[in-house]
Amino acid sequence: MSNIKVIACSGIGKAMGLMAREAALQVTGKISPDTTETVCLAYVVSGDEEGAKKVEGCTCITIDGCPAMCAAKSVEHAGGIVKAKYRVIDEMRNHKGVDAGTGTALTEDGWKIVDELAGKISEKAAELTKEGQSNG
Amino acid sequence: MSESSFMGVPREEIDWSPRVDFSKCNYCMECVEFCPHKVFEVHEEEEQKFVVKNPNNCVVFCRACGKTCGLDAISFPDKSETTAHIKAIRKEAEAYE
Amino acid sequence: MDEKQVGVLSCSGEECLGGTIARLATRKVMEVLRPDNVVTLCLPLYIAGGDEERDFAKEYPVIAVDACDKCCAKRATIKYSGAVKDSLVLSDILGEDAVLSKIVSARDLKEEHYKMVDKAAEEICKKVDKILTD
Amino acid sequence: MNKGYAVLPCNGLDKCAGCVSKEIAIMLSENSESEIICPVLFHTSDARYNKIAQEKPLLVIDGCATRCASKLAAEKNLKITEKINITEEAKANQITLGKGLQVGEEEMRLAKIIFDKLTHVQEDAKTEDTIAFPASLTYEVYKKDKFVFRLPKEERFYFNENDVWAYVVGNKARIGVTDFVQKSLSDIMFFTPPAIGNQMEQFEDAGNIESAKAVFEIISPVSGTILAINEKLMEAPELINQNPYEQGWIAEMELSDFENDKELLHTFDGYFEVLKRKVDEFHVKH
Repeated sequence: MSNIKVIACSGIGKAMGLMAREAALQVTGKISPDTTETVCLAYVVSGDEEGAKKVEGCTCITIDGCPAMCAAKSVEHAGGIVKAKYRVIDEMRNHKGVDAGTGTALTEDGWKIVDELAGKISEKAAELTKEGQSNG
Repeated sequence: MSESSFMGVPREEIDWSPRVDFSKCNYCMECVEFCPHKVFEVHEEEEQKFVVKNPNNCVVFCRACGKTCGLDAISFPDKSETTAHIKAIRKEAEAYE
Repeated sequence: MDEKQVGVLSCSGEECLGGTIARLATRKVMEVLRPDNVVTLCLPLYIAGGDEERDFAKEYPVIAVDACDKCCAKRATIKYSGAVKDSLVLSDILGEDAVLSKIVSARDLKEEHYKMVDKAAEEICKKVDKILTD
Repeated sequence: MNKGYAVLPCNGLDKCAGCVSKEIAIMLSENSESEIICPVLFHTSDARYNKIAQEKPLLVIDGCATRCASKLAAEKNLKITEKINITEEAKANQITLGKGLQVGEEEMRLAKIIFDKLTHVQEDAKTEDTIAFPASLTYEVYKKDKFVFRLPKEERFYFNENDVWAYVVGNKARIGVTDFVQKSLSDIMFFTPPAIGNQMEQFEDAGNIESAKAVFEIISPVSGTILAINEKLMEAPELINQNPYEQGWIAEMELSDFENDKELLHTFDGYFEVLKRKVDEFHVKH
């Protein structure tokens, strides 16, 4: 089975977009670099075939900042098989009143939420990798 | 800020803002941090650590800062009286026109 | 009295360092360098969002900021929104090697990275100013 | 509004979960106005069920992850309204399905839970419909850069200057916030509803909504009693961001003195000016 694609929205207007982006980088670069990789969402969105091919038929995990669900929608649109969708806003709801920072830089608290989310996603990726192997 | 008004009534003519009972206040500053309209001003060095600096910035009928106060030190004018007052001024203005 | 507005759209690519630089440079222009005249647009909202992002380029000039020569930001704008008034490819300014090097978390950014951000932001500003004075 | 479902169960005979899908389909057809689509017959002769499938919202019940029923629906180009997966539901409700094919006590308990959930959704939809609210609204928009602020033009809308609207029909009203509120708050994460049955005067607070930026107190434009709240917001407050006039409404009220309340409310024209002014001011500050 090829690596699981972990794709973030990287929304530029909000802290939650940066948090999604950083969570994806952490999963693919630090926690689970052997089983996951990321794909430029912009490449998928830009609509040419090459871009779509990067996710088409692949097992994907999407990380979105806000409920617009850009990453999930765009990856599905391009034919990726989205096995799990995460939203930073849901994590924020578990940390009421926390100031996470801005779309440029996160606060200490913001990073904590990113770390937590990255942990969850890596667990999910491990689960999906196992499933993929047992299904041959 | 002289332009600001509520239902056509100049904001200065409407008496609506938080009243802080400083004998109850423990300066947790929750209300100050809560209000996005800069109604309060912090006076770090003084014994009374904040004041209601801009009462007319307060959103007419908003009592949200009061709910942050665990000690119930914040009160507001009577809403019905305020409503009646606004209506009266509007009537006056109408008659004048 | 409306100040003239220019939209800046960054690719924010996740596969290489250039995406991070493009993103940060765009934010710097919006937050610090030209706050009164620049609106940032969110690329993935072209597909998932409402008309706000898509319609912007129909009414206002938009500058696309791309990290590499795939030019995703530029192509996506043309495809979903409208014409691109100007565009910028960071590999032309910072060199392909730098742009395509391994992506760095915002946590681990160093002096050298911020220099790249500054340089890219400066180039974006030139293009913004040109549109504003036209 | 909702007259039951067209129910397409997988009816898998060799798995307990498949047998549960059949039980639920039967419960629905016997206790609501739902009708069953038999997957076997549907597969060979779809004409038999085309009418039901077109008239009623389609509920697909899959037993396991193979999702035969979903695939069948997709193959026949049917639009799925609701999807249930028995294995996932069992997990979520911490019920272990038996190894055998007989539907036992635990399996029936799960079937009942799912049945209740499905019929409940429909009841909710009914109680929410106490006010004849138009299916779609016409909007005037005010644009500021890329931001678009909508305001419904329908005559029944009234607004207070605290950016809360009321849609008034007879002695009832639906209330909610305007686009100015949801845009300035940005992503809304929490909704604290007013208590049902609560009597309030005009300009008293009817709950609050909160984003990472601020808390907004919903100041009621009308006096009266809270009849219902928009339950959907409890789980998905983002509906307010999506459209605060339609799916993102806040509560419904029985009015007590609307003639009086009206004195301090704007209709469309008046509030549209207020909205523009607020948007411009807000923009300068940010």
